[in-house]
Amino acid sequence: MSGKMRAKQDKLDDIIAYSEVAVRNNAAVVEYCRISMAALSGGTAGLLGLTGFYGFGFYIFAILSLWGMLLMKAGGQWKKYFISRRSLLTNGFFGGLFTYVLFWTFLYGMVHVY
Amino acid sequence: MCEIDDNLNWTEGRDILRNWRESLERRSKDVVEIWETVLMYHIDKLGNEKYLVLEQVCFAALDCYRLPLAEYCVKALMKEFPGSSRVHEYHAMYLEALEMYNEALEVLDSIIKRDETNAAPRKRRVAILKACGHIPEAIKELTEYLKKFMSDQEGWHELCNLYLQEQEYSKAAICIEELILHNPHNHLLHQRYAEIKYSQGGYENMYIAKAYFCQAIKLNPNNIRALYGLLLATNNLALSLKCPVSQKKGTIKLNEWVAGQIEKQYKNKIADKGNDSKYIEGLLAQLQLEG
Amino acid sequence: MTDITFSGRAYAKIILHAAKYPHCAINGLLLGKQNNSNELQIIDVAPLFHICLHVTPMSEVALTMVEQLALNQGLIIAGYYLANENINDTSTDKPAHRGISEKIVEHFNHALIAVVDNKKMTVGMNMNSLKISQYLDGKWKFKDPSSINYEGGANLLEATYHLIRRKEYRNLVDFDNHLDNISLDWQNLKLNEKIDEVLKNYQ
Amino acid sequence: MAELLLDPNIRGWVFLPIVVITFLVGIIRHYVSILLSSQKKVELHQVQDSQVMIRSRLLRENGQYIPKTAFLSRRHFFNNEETGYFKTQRRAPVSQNPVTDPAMMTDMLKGNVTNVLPMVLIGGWINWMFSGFVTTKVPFPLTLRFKPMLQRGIELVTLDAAWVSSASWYFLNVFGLRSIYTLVLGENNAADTSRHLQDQVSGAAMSMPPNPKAAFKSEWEALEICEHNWALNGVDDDLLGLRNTSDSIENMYYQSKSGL
Repeated sequence: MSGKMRAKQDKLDDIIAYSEVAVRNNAAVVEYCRISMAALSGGTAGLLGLTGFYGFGFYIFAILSLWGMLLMKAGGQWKKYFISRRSLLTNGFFGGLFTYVLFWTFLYGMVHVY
Repeated sequence: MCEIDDNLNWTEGRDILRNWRESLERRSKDVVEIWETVLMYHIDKLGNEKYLVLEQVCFAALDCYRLPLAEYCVKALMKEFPGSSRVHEYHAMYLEALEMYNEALEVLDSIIKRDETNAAPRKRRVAILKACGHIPEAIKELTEYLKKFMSDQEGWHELCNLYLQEQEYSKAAICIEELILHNPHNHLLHQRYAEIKYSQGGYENMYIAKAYFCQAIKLNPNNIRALYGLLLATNNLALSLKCPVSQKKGTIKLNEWVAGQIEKQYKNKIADKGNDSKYIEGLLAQLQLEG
Repeated sequence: MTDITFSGRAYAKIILHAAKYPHCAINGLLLGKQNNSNELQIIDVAPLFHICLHVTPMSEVALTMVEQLALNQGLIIAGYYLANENINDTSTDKPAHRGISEKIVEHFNHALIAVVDNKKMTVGMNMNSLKISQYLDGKWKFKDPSSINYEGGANLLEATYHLIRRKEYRNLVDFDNHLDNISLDWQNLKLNEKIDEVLKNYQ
Repeated sequence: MAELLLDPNIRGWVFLPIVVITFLVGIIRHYVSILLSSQKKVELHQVQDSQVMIRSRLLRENGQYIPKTAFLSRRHFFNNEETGYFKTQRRAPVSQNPVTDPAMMTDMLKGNVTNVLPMVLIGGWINWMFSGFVTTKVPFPLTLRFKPMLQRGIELVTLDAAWVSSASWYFLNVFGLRSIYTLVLGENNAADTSRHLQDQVSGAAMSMPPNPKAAFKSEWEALEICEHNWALNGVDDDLLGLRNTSDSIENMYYQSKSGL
């Protein structure tokens, strides 16, 4: 399927038109998921009492699994929804990290420090 | 069309209206119906959304010529926001519905005076002229408007329709060009442009029409209007005396191709080959060239 | 002086078409039969457009298709009907209509133009809302409403009212609908049956 | 290093209150800024200018989709030496000096009131109210460099860098909660939608070039060098070449929203 589509697009001088509204909407939805994911995984890491590199590893794991889930949801036609697969993974990495660290620290402090 | 449930409660009604508001769906009849069956009795439970709903209902009521309802909405809004130009605009529209055009124009002028950059009342002025049947004046007003608000797509579209009513094809084409600049990947615009060029007639225009029909088909292979249009355009081109021999062959080939496409479309869509397809075949036979 | 008769089906379909698109102009073709030289019967109509009446390509396609259909049924394209966008407007000489009606006259020189008088389209449907002119001696002449026969008379109005009440206009398919989705049937065979049934009940 | 044991009362009276206070202050700030935001007064010719800019940019970008004559006549309208829009319209540069423009002053003031002031005030108050507490510990090791950042208000040389003081905890919250606000306030927000609608009414394009003269000049230059290659050349051959594949139902116009 994708091969056929590619071939067709080559013939059409690669005209791919993106609907700007839809692209923005998709980005907003993904951003929403990412923030939620960062907060939730941060909370989990704090509750589990992960420290040091385990905690950061958990963040990487969370981000990767979110990426996987997004791609699974989009199915084979991820091209229809997103412009690039990699930017889906890397965008907002550090913004999410901040939220993650905050929640991690918060729950870790609540449960394990006192 | 989803039918409206008879016994929906007010939260559901509110959510439906909110949905339509956000997706800019008009559905005036349904809006009025929802208002009258449920929301009317729960207006105070809506909180801040009350005014948005009132606005929506007001618009819908004007659409359906439910003047008492529209009056009620305008009054309620006016009471809450006496200074808002948006509400005054609804007031003007209500006057319009009563066919009190001069009064409506006065209200609109006062809004424009207060905020010169407000585009909506200027457009309403055009609408009033159109409602009075003064198409040339409406065109003049709209061009004045577009000189100031040059990237208003809605305005260009309306201007195109007005020019078409006056049969001024070349000017209408300019308006569609403007819209194509905004949305170069909208196949409907390409198709409309081609149709206008086709109506204009002449070899040059027919050639352009052919190209734009092709583009519309390229953007959406299922656009049946464009397929038919291309069929007619190639037919005309090939029969034209001005057509150079070198191009004739390609045109005929395109004509054959598009005839095949149309047939395919009908075969795909119509399962039982009723007598409908017979007429299509007749049409194709009449329009297709001998290759 | 020719006698003009409108069948109930033709009248009902024109009104339904106008009722389906209250916000825009519509047009369509009258299909009829000329028995002897002075009797013209309008049997059926073919609803055409509502989106953009002013460009020609699709009208050409539609005219060719309708002609084929008419030939098959032994009818001729006997005229043109329209409803203007503006509620007060019953003029027939808009440029958009002129072109197509002249085309019809070329083939049938006693062609009719029927205008829906928007003001008379009331909920009760208690008035006949068609205004008809005929092409005679190179000019469009307005016909006196009393000189036109409608099959069914007052019952026809009743029947149309009933059809509109049942929201039957939602099932009407014009040529524009057909072009949007070619699996829709612009000949309205199913709707014809329903209309005939209703008309029979009101006889 | 010996493990530090904190009094659970610190948790109840310092650690949690700081989180709650920062969060609520953020939300209040959001609504106050909505309350204070004023419709910017725009001159008619500014709107006109911005729309002209949009139009000429679109002409440059999508000009290849319209026939050459149409493109040239449009460029003529903008760029013609005697009558072109960019040549004849003379605009005085909009004053950017906040002192001379009272509207600008109030805008700046409002920005300060909603953004900077609460930060400083609440920060100062928290510093005064909860000063000197060690509130929590970050669950990862940090180098000594972070000590001044995380242990503001506590001057203990021997304390491990991972411990966080109350003032620093506040700042951590301020930065970390930002994305949470978008999560909380971006959803089904009545105040948001109404503001959105108001924007729609008063003209779509509000972004004005600060200096129309310079903007016109650069746009004029860009348009002048813009070439026209009709994109529809050979589109019919494309179609014929596509004979095999074009029956598949595919729209080039990706409009579908993701169903996430």
